[in-house]
Amino acid sequence: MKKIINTPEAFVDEMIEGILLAHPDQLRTPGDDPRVLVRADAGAPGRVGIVTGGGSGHLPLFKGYVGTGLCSGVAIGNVFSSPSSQQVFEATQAVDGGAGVLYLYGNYGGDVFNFDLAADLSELEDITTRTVVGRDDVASQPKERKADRRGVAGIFFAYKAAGAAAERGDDLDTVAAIAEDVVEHTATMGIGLSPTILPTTAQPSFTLEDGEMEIGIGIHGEPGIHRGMLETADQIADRIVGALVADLELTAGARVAVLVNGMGATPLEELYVLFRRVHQVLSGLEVTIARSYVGEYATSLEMAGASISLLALDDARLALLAAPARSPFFEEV
Amino acid sequence: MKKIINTPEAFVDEMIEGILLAHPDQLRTPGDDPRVLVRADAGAPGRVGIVTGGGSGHLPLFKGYVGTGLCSGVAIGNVFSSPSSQQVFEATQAVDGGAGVLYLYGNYGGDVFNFDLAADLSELEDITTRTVVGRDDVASQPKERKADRRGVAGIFFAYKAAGAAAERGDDLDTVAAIAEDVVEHTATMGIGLSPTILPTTAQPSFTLEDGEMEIGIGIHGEPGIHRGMLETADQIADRIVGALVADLELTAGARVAVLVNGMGATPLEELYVLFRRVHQVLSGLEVTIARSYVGEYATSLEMAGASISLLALDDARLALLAAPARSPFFEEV
Amino acid sequence: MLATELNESIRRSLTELVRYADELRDLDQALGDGDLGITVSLGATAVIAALEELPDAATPAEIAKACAKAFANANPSTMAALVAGGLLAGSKTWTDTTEVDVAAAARFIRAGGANIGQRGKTELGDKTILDAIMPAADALEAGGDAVTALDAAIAAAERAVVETRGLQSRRGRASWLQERSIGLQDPGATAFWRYLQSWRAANVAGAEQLSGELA
Amino acid sequence: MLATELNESIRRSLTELVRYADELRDLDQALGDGDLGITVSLGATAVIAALEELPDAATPAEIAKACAKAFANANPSTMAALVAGGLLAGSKTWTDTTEVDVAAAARFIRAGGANIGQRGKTELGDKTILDAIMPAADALEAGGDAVTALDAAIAAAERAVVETRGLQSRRGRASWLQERSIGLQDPGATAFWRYLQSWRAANVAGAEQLSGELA
Ligand SMILES: Nc1ncnc2c1ncn2[C@@H]1O[C@H](COP(=O)(O)OP(=O)(O)O)[C@@H](O)[C@H]1O
Ligand SMILES: Nc1ncnc2c1ncn2[C@@H]1O[C@H](COP(=O)(O)OP(=O)(O)O)[C@@H](O)[C@H]1O
Ligand SMILES: [Mg+2]
Ligand SMILES: [Mg+2]
Ligand SMILES: [Mg+2]
Ligand SMILES: [Mg+2]
Repeated sequence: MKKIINTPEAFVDEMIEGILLAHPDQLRTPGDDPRVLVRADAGAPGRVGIVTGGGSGHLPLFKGYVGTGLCSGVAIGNVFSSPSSQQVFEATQAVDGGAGVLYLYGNYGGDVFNFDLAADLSELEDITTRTVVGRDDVASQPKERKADRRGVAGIFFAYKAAGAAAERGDDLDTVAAIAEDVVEHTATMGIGLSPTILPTTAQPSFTLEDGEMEIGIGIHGEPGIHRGMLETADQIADRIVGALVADLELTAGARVAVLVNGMGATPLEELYVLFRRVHQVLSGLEVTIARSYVGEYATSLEMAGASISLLALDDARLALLAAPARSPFFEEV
Repeated sequence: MKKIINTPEAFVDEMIEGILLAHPDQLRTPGDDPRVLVRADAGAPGRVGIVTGGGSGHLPLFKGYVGTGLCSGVAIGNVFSSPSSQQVFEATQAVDGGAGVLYLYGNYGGDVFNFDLAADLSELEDITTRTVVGRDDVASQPKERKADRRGVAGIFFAYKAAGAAAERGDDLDTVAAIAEDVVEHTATMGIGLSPTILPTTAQPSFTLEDGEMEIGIGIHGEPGIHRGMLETADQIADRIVGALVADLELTAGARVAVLVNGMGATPLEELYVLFRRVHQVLSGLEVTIARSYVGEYATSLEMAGASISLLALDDARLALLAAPARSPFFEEV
Repeated sequence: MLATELNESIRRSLTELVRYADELRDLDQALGDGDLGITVSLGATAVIAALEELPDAATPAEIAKACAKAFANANPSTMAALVAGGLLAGSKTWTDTTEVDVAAAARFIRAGGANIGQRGKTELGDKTILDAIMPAADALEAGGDAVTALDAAIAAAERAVVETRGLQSRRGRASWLQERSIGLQDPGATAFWRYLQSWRAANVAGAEQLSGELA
Repeated sequence: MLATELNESIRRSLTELVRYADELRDLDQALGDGDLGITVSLGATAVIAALEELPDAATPAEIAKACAKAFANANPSTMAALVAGGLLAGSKTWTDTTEVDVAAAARFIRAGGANIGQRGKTELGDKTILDAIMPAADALEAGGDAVTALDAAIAAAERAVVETRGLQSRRGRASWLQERSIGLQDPGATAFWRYLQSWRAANVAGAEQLSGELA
């Protein structure tokens, strides 16, 4: 296990310490628990708060999307583990400006149960919460069981849209409806080429033979639909875009936002080779790409692999996506 | 060799095609050669042009730093290979607005010879050029042979400062002097944990045993000063910051910009664990960090490793570093 | 059993439970991410500390709530959240309870299990902790003296745990393994069974020897 | 030799040179990045194509310039840039040359080598192409009839190439290997020597047999 760390136990807290030292003007810890971070101006009166959270090891997910026009706060778990309900609750208290708080995070059991508990705690303190979970991974469940899908990189679109809505002063129900609408219109599928080594166990998250890839992999290395021989970039893009277009029922004339996401070790160059083909395929279907994002948006430590997300756009979603945003990890001007 | 590509031969051109498709509003090819990219408004009359270039495989270096407040154009070589003099010359013609062109790139033989040839070609066309080469890798040569050092991630500071100077209308000699001044005050050192596989040869760029690291590694996997057992993040940071502080002769009261750069496969989390210690060590020396950059700025495909760069600051350098900049890969607001 | 005795009994049983941490870690390593050992050992330590802080006047319901809060935060995870939620739901059945008997225990466990099932969107046979909780609740509801009822609950839970081996995991991280989960024993169900055993070993006279064998 | 014959001779010798591409690739793989085989084969093809386009009226200097331009762009690299620069410098010594004889060739190669040394900040013994060029220029400057002078140049270059094995690389990518470069033969110097041999094989009557042996 070759990692640039001190001890597996200190890894998460030292990482957070580094983030706070690097970006003191943009992020702060509202209380004593270093696992809770909020944007510098969190709690602005009248503005809907957005709290996200989840396990560590996915940077820039989740902490990276706390900022202007994005989320207001985050609760941070151990590597690939949920934060506690108490941490989510602390974040909730810190970001609430009287207009209520949206919980927006990925659909994983541990996270769901802890956010739900936090919602109960918040209710006791008269803070209204709504919950929307990212569930964009088409490989994790068939369309009939859409509600049970895992949340992966496509949650970025929901952060961006809901964050823009909160920033312009929409009320909680509207912000939640926007997040839900974006989640509903987002589909993602990924492939994995090599595993992650968990710092605490020093075990690979999965195993693959030389020359194999896992199609439909999740961001913790969860198995997908199909394990097969590594294909070319074009074949991979064709396969994934085909699945996403079918899932979203895109037809000629549709507009989409595209996110080609690197899982950690895959070079940015390869993501652009993928994007090239995504563009070709969508053009062939007369689907217009209105916004493109290429880079690392949701990683799995040093896993090699990539995912492609599509968000079907209407004018409202497009405007929210294009709104300005700023965090230490993401900037839209 | 697990790569998301089509063929090794098509890799670079398809990657460039992807970049142009993703960012058509910010970048364009001025002529027929896809290996030459310039910013959308390149050649603005009276503005000094800045041309960079080098081998592929280092994204966001070099193409990522073409934009507002950064470089004006780039000539792109094969993976880890120089662009041609003709390509550099084409970029030069496209970005020249009558105020001359600065060549700003890393100190590698192939690049130097091709840029020098391009300077000769430009002279024949009455385009004035100046050349400043990044040479910040303290591990590549001792201080007595500073002029022979390799250029690595620290060239980012020179792009940022020279780009800001060109943007505000400084003349060629001033822009060149600023670039030279920044290069002179920049020092970098890196460590490598795992090699890159070159797409064309399918060979690893170097070999390391389990549990070993290469201290002072270059961005093509060039050997450094010392090969030893992997250390903790704090030991690595102590070692590197110690070398950089000595090289730049920083003393209490100094101000610096810090860049903690990932070489490709190393998770962002680990870079922040490093940054934490860099901050501690510099604080202990009473050196102030005025600007922090943490992320992937100069990579080596999927190499695991990281580098730390310091730029000693004065008011002028700090102001240029803080100036706004925008490219598809880097934003400073 | 009165509140102060309940407090002590829980603490004693949790001291016993941590002996199973490695077993739970290994089971969770095979089916999940291996953190259940830590969840249980940190959780037990946190609950013991919280209970030591409670005043003697604390009611059974207050004791259960203190357990919930401490367990939820010790090592956040699926089990931490579900068990904490279950404890809170159980505590609501004790609002007027001053003395905990078999019937009160049955009420508590039934309500806790129902809450877990609801929150976890889980049914019996999904290969989760629920599969051990519900048969134990059934056994306790059948009544009898405390030791007999407890032994029946332990036996029912053990049977259920063994049966999880044949099931496919339908919830949580283990469900990602799909068919590959068959043959492996559910860690959460095991944890519940081990807790009942720990209670007996720590609190029932004559059970020390049994407990010794597990070391 | 007049310009048209020069044009043809260069093309013939380059066709011959590509036979050495694998050898050069392997040498550069050991000391550098392995692209020298491609540089030479793509470069040769590009130069041949450029020379075929030239009008018969092209002067020797114009021919050399066309070679420089084509070689520089075929596969950008250290050798591509240095050799192109050397060819341009050589062409300047031919401004008034209409017929290329041994003296003209010597002039050309000396100027080309000097340019490479200057641009590459290289001295003899740095284990580069310069180590083969300069002894060949010496041999040509010693004069004699064309074939004798060429053979002397080939012999001198070969000796220099063998000697590079004992040297440590001080320039370019190979210098990164430091002491580990000792024992390996410099690819750039080898390329120059192989080019002289190719010229002889392709253009000197009776040399076909020699050339055959290399296949
Ligand atoms: N949806 C669910 N409902 C009830 N129990 C569940 C559910 N999901 C998981 N579990 C239980 O949780 C146990 C794993 O707990 P834990 O290790 O804390 O999970 P994780 O590490 O994935 O957060 C499983 O063995 C199972 O008994
Ligand atoms: N500074 C220099 N001056 C002269 N020749 C050089 C210099 N650096 C390298 N060379 C020559 O170039 C050869 C390698 O050429 P090439 O493979 O094109 O380099 P690269 O692949 O590193 O760009 C070396 O064998 C050496 O002969
Ligand atoms: Mg990465
Ligand atoms: Mg990367
Ligand atoms: Mg677990
Ligand atoms: Mg080479």
